[in-house]
Amino acid sequence: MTALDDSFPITRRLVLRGAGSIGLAGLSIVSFGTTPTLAAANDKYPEDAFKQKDGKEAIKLLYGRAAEPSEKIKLDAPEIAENGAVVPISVSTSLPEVTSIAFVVPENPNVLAAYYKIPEGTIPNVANRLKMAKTSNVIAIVESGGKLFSATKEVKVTVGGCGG
Amino acid sequence: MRNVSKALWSLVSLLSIGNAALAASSEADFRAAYAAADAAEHEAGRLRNQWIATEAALAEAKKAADNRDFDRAISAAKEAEALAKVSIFQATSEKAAWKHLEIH
Amino acid sequence: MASSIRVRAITNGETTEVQTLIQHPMDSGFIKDDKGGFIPAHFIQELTFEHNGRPVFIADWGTAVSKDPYVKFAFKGANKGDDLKVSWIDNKGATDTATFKIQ
Amino acid sequence: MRFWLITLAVLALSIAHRAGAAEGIDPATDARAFREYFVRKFPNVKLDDFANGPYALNEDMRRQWEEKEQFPPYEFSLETGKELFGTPFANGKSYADCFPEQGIGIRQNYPQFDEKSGKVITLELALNLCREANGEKAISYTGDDMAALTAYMAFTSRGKPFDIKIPDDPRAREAYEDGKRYFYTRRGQLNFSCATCHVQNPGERLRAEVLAPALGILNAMPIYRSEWGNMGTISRRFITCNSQVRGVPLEAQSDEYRDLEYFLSYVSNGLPISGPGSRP
Repeated sequence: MTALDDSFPITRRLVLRGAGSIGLAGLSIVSFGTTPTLAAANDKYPEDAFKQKDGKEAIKLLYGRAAEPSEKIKLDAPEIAENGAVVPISVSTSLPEVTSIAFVVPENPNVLAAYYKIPEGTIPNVANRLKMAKTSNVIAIVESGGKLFSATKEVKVTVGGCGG
Repeated sequence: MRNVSKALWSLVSLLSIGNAALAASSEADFRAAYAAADAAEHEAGRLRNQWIATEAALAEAKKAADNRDFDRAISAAKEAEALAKVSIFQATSEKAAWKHLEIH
Repeated sequence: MASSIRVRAITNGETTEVQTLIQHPMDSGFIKDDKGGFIPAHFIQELTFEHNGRPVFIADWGTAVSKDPYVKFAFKGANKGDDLKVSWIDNKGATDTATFKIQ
Repeated sequence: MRFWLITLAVLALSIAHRAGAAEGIDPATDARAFREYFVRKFPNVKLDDFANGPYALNEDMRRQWEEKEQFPPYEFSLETGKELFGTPFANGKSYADCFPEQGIGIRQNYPQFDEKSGKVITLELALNLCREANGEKAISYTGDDMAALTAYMAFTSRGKPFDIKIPDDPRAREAYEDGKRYFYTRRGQLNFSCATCHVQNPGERLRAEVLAPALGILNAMPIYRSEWGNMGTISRRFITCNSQVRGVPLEAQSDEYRDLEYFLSYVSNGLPISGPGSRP
């Protein structure tokens, strides 16, 4: 398994976060297995990755390696989510041979939000609506030609109030 | 929002001065305090302007009384009365004051 | 019972754009109910789209996908009138399947 | 803090203030002034666009909304509404029999002033009156079925301008005036009126949310709120508004809420029905 690349800023941030989130993980109501499985390699639902509290671990469980930022990924997300319950987020990319696209929200209780397998003939362009517990980066991970690339955007999330 | 509550609390405590009874309070004292609060809240209801906080304080008073903690029950009832009185004041003054906000 | 799946699949001759909305609570397990207990997690885990028996899109979802989830994608090689089969399974084992005509 | 202090001062000062004898009630002039206020406040917003609430005022939110409108989350409720609307009662009649035009494309005419009862009849109320007239139990004004029914009826009226009539009847003018008074009256522990949020501060963020302008605010009803995770009626929205300013809400379809709906709908006359809507 390839080691995570510490020069990748998101990864580094997630590593730091990981140390701080141990307490939170301990409190969480779901337990998760620790055996890393390369979920992306087979067709099974990547259960362990979806239970991860740490972005680095989730990506590692999914792919077994880290991603590097790419300008060929266009991540579209609002600056301020009108409501954290429904945040429209989409990604498109000009990268070749895309086989999967994933969305990671490091500040969510479970950091991996969605993982899309892109068979040949399907265009690497996905739009979905995600929940965000609080202000966080959103990371799109694109698997292209066997390599991992990412794009990151911060989305501000504030609490609800007298509005509408 | 916290500041708003703080300002309101000082107003409420102004209106509820005198509730710091030193001796342990009796059930009769509670009944009197609760009846006064209930009457004020009833009036606020007639004016269609009850406050959630008043209802909560009334419920707290009742609960404390059920637990025979009359000190707490009386203090909650006094607080409810004070809140109800502010809401009555609000409703009464707004009978004329609403016009200031109107678009002309 | 009406299907939980709504699909709009429209082709321009070359690519087919697929939009899907599914009726599902997508409970995360992190939200408390009125009584203060946690509402158990209940969410779709896998959503599959098949065109002529071939998977064209597979969504693996966690608890962070919004209630009544929506997803949009596009693929090549379909014709007007072709079938698009959509099915999902959630973490409690419930499933639903529906077939739609590409327009 | 400053706001509250000013508020207290206003409260204190206003004891001394007494409005003169009831001036003539002139809804048409009111409505013109109401509209002009918002048009002047938001010169770049097209008049009809006020029916889209906060999305008319904030570009980032508008993009999120437009994305959601591609396949709106209220789609399921809308279908339920259509189904409920078309399902006959036990006596074989249906909602369509209670309304002009079989109930299709008429939402913009509600609320109406009913000269017989001397009261305002909202669409929600009319639906329950219809049920009761046909031997069915009334349904909850804040529940999903009422939201779905009104969503369907609004949908069939999309684009039709609000056309609320105030007949030449002193009781109708009074109902309108009472609604107006309710709208501007400060209430609840926060000492907010409806106007505090929706006249003085539309477009501003109150905590998370961009406040909708009062002009056109009911055109989008009922609304699917992300905060609720489902569709809610006008009754439900009024009730939550009152709770949000820490007041005890009135009963759904109380005289006050009916009059409030009458006032708010009347001053939005001419703006298109855009409901069902979606809001944060």
